[in-house]
Amino acid sequence: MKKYTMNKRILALAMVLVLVMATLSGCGLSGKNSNESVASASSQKILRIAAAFDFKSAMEGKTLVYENLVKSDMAGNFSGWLAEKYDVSDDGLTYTFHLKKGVKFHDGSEFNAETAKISLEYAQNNDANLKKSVNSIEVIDESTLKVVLGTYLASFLNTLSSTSAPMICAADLEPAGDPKGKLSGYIGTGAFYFDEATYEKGVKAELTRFDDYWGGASKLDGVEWLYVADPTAMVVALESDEVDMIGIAEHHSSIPYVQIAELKSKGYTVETDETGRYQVIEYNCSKAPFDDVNVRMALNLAVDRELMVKTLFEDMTKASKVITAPWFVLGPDKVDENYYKFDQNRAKKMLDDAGWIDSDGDGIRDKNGEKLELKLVVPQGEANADTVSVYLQSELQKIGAKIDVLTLESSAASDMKKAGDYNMYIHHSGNMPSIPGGIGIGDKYYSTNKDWAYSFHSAELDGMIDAAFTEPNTDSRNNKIDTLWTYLHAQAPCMPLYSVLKLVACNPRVTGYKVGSNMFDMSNVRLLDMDMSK
Amino acid sequence: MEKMIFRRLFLGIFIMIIASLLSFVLLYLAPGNPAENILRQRTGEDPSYEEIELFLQQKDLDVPLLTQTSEWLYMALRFDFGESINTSEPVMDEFITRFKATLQLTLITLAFSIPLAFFIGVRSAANNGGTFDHVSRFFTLLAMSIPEFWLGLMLMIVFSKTLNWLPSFGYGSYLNLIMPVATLVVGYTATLSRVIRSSMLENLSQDFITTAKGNGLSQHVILIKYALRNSLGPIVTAIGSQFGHLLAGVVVVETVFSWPGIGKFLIDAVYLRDFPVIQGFVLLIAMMFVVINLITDILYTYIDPRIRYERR
Amino acid sequence: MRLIESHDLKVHFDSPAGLVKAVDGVNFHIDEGEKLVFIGETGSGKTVLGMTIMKLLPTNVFYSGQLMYKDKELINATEKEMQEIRGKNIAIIMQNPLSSLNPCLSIKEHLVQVIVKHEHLNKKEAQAEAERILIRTGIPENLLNYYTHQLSGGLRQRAMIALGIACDSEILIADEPTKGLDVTVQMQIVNLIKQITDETRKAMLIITHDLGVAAALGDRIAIMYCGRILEIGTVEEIFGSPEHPYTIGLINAHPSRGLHPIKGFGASLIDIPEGCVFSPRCQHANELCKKAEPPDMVLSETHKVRCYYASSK
Amino acid sequence: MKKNGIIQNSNLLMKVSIIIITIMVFGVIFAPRICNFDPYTVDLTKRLLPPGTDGHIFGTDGFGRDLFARIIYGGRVSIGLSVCVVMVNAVLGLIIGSFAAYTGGVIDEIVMRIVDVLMSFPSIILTLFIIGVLGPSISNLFFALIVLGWIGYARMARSLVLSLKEQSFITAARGIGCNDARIIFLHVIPNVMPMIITFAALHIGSTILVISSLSFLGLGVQPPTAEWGATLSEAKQYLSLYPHMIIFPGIAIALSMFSFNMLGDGLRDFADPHLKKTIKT
Repeated sequence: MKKYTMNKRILALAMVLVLVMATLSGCGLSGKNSNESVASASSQKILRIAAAFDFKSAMEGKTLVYENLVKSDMAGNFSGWLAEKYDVSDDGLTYTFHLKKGVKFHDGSEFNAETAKISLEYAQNNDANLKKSVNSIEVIDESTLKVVLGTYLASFLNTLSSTSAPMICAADLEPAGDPKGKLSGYIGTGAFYFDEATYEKGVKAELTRFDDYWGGASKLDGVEWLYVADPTAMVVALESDEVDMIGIAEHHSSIPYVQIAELKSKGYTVETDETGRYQVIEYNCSKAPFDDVNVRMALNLAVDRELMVKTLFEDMTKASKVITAPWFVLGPDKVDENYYKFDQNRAKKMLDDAGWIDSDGDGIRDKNGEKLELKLVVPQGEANADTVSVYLQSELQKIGAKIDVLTLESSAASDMKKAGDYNMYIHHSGNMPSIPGGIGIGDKYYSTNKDWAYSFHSAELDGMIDAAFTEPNTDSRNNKIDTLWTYLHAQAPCMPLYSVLKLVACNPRVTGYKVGSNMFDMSNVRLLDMDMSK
Repeated sequence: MEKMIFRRLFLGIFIMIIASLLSFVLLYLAPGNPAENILRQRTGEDPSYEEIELFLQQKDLDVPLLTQTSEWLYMALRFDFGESINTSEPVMDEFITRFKATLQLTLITLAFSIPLAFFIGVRSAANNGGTFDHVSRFFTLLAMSIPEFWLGLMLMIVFSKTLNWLPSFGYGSYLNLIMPVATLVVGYTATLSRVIRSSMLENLSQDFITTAKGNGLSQHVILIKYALRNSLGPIVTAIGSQFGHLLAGVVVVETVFSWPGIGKFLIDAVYLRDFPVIQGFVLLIAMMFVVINLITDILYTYIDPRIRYERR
Repeated sequence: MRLIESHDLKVHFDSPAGLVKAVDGVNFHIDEGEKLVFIGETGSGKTVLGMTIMKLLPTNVFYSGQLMYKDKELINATEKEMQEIRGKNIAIIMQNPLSSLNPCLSIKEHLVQVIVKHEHLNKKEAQAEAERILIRTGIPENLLNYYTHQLSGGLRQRAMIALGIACDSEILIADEPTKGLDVTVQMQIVNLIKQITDETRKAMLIITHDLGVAAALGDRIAIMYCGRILEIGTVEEIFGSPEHPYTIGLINAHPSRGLHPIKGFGASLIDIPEGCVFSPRCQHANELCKKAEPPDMVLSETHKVRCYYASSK
Repeated sequence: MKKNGIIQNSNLLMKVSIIIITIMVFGVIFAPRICNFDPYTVDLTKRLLPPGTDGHIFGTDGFGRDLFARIIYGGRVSIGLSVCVVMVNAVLGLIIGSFAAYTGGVIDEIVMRIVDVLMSFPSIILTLFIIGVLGPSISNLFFALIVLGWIGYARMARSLVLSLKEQSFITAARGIGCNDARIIFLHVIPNVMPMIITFAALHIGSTILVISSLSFLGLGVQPPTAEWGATLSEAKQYLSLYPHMIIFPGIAIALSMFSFNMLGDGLRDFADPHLKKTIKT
């Protein structure tokens, strides 16, 4: 008898335990109510940003905290930042940086040549290009730093303006002051400081205004970084006023284009910035059919990118007409905009001329018994790639080419790319801060590149690239690059599709949104203001 | 009893070894590498050959996977699962933080589902063939047929977007819990109440129920003390196995409502090929399963005197 | 006083194979302190009859005729009313005690449930009462908290009997109380039932296929076949001067009489033979037997036979 | 007269579900005859049409593809794949389980330990893991769903066979000199089948759901393949402006799951001896 009641008690206990545990786990974590942040936001100007990544694993988060020696604008013109100005020697190998005075880190320590040196050494340890090229970093005086390169590095300033070369202080490293150590403290010079105590993994991070900021304190009291995994949920969060701004914290915009029109009509501010990043389809030029320039050209003419952008992307972005944005400093500004103008009849004729004819009447062209069946590799996670591949499939069918879409986990796709096991590969070109368009030495169209070994390469092009990028003189370099672009476009190494946008939507009470200098850049957030009365 | 626990624990160790081996083999076979994926996620661009080399070097990933795994196993024996390649945080810390969130969601779901499922299951078994039974069967079948992500999105549209009553994402307050829990409760209650119903029906058709009726016992006593008491074993087993699957299966809900749990994090880690996280998480989840199964088995022996006395 | 009386009682089931006429026009009565035994082969409807009195049959059943407990009509009684009668006024000892006892309750707990329900005692008193009854049925005191699966067949059957007498009902129905037991244990159980019912002068309805049990326990015997009572009479009448060929067959089939089996198989309850239901197996059957069912022939005040040729063979 | 509730109603449930499933299966088989449109033809001039316009019964999707055709053809993948997965699992589990139970001894022990191990492994995590690692494709999906899918059948078959094995007709069969394979195929499997089929019907429903959930997480079939989960996932971005895109595939999933579950439920009532009220006399 006793046994039985005991069992019953155990059972009851187990049930109660489940309930109590559930309630406790609910209570234990309910200390911070989301209403609280809404309440504090009304008295304080806290900008709530929805982000698709956790604060610590996103590059954008770092641009809120850290700053660089130099910065580039959207087109690739460089200017000083924490370095008031900089001098470059004629051979392009020696850079002298004159640092700003009175810049303070979040822990109160001074920014000077010594900390800048540590920062650059840290960057050198973490960046392949810097590691290769930088010979020495010397402290001249308190506010002057000299960097000597072993070989000319066209992308040196690009790298310095990127998140790979942030200005950090000794205490930020673990172990302290060791450039080979781990960056851990988030102690930068930016307008907001990060408080580790407010950080909840995979949930949020709070950044507070840094009052001693050299550029004058921000108009905002702080920024709240809120993790929202799903793009649909992000839009809902904006509309239900749980966040003030979406889209700013990701480099490729995750907001569905179709929802923009609705957001606009409801009075939300929607800003779209062209960052010069184009989505393109790279051809495998090492084997048939794309070893023939006519086939490449034909395909470039066969796809109506204007229509695609107008319909599938709700006219939010622009069709790309050349390989990379022409307004980049190193961009193809001399290439005819109508070079790849949509003309399916011309495309068909070019294919006919190239020997690809539909001889068996099945709607797919063939040549020497080989069908014009093309394998399009899509790395998973490539934004809008599914949409593009479906559209491409239907468009190219009209000129007699069959596309087999193969979506692969991104590194698996990359492995196929490296092995040349593809006909077409969808990806997006680089943008600032880097040399856009893949024309740098060792870049996509350079024959020694191991990642794009099957892209278009020629000895002629290698020569042109070498000539252009070892030229320290800006004007003559730009001339050489223009010829290079003309040559490259004639070879049609890829099919440019559309300009990848940075798309930011915010609550109308957030005012003064300014486009960042590149797609990672969030430093302009400090310029934002909010009207709390609305 | 002790023998059973030992047997179970032994099996559990075996399971964990298999789980580690399995994740190792799959990762070994899998194309791609963490450097490439993590760098791509960070910059949004294809990382160059040099960048990948440097990253691998920095993270000590340039040694063969077999060496990595043997080192990992040696460390895992001391409950040190290394650091995440992506976040550079100890895997154990990541797991504990995320597991707390998942466990919270799971336990609260259970706290609502179990009583509700018992109510529906017992009533519809008692009412076998009657109106309540038919209505509840219809609705439980319907509830089981609704995809969780669909339901989650619909709830979000209605309660966050249109009515603006509940937060669409976030973690930490009761309000944040309502929609994820509701999404899970629907399907889970349906499944569980059907288990309870069929288990109850099975027992209600037994001879001892006739005896109990023949003794003039009331419907209530017969249902609870006779049918339900005897059904508890299979029901507890079902709850146990469902609990395990609930723990692992909240991925969809975690994704829709941005809940910082293990499921979503593990999926991201799989995408990124964050080896230490994958191996550590798989092992720790397998361990959770072992523990849950053990608890279920122990409970079962307490519930069912037949097993209790046989094992004594 | 008349406790149970039935008039033309019919119990039919709806089944996918057709209408099962498990009990098809049965008349009998049990008086106070009287023990009536129903004997029949498997499938003769005797268990259904027992369950009918308790109203424990599944929902696909149809009743007709009359079944009275004292002056209460049982056929139309509600479940609630039946709950009060069951266990308290009419108790049952089910067959197959292993499956008929709840595996999750100790045998004492079984009794406590019943006593609490009917005797309105508190838990403690009920436990004392349960222990008293169990010990009375011969279960050793140290086994009272054991579960069914831990007990031997004989002890289980004793527990079933204890459950049957727990509330001192007026009528006890015993459904095959010796089924599946060793021969030695059978005798113990029969003696136990006899001893207990004699002490309390309880009326009983015993369902069995064992003539020995019937002779040992019964005052009167009813021979069931195909849902009908073919012959009913006192123990002396049935064993002394059996009239129905089936009764004679049954008695002759008993090992003590030299094991003479009745040829053929028990009739199906769905396709009931025309005429006398026993006619396909009866060596005396003629055209008349196969055409019309014979009426009950009254041989004495207690002895009735459903055969055209009673007393004439 | 009171009718027998259970049998009547489960027959009704089964009838309804069989009708729905038959309609779906016919729809899937004769998809080209039913649909006026091709599910893969992109027509950007006819994007996002509401249901009923220009002969598009369910309207069109973001590419101007006919939604009705995509759902009908999607059934080929969703239902077809689920049925295949379940069939392979059932056959595999049946063979392994009955073989283990029938031979017994060491083989049985080994198989059951493997089953124990796999049973106590989180199947959803493993499925996600396999597809995540191998990449999304129909064949990987198939593989991932098979790795753990057979276990349930194996366990069920084993326990059924174990109880069958003791029954006299098997002993009798052995007595007249049937060899083991013959006994398994002629006597054991036919007796195990009803329960397996019941389980399989319920399993088809849950498999449809698993596949669509995987598609939602980006781990399902590849575009432009029409599949319900994928269609639903594509429709997600149109959620508030064009709800028809999410409603129809949602209904397709729910309806098919519902009817397979209903069928399984009906079959179980039918096959399970406990629920048949046997008449004791």
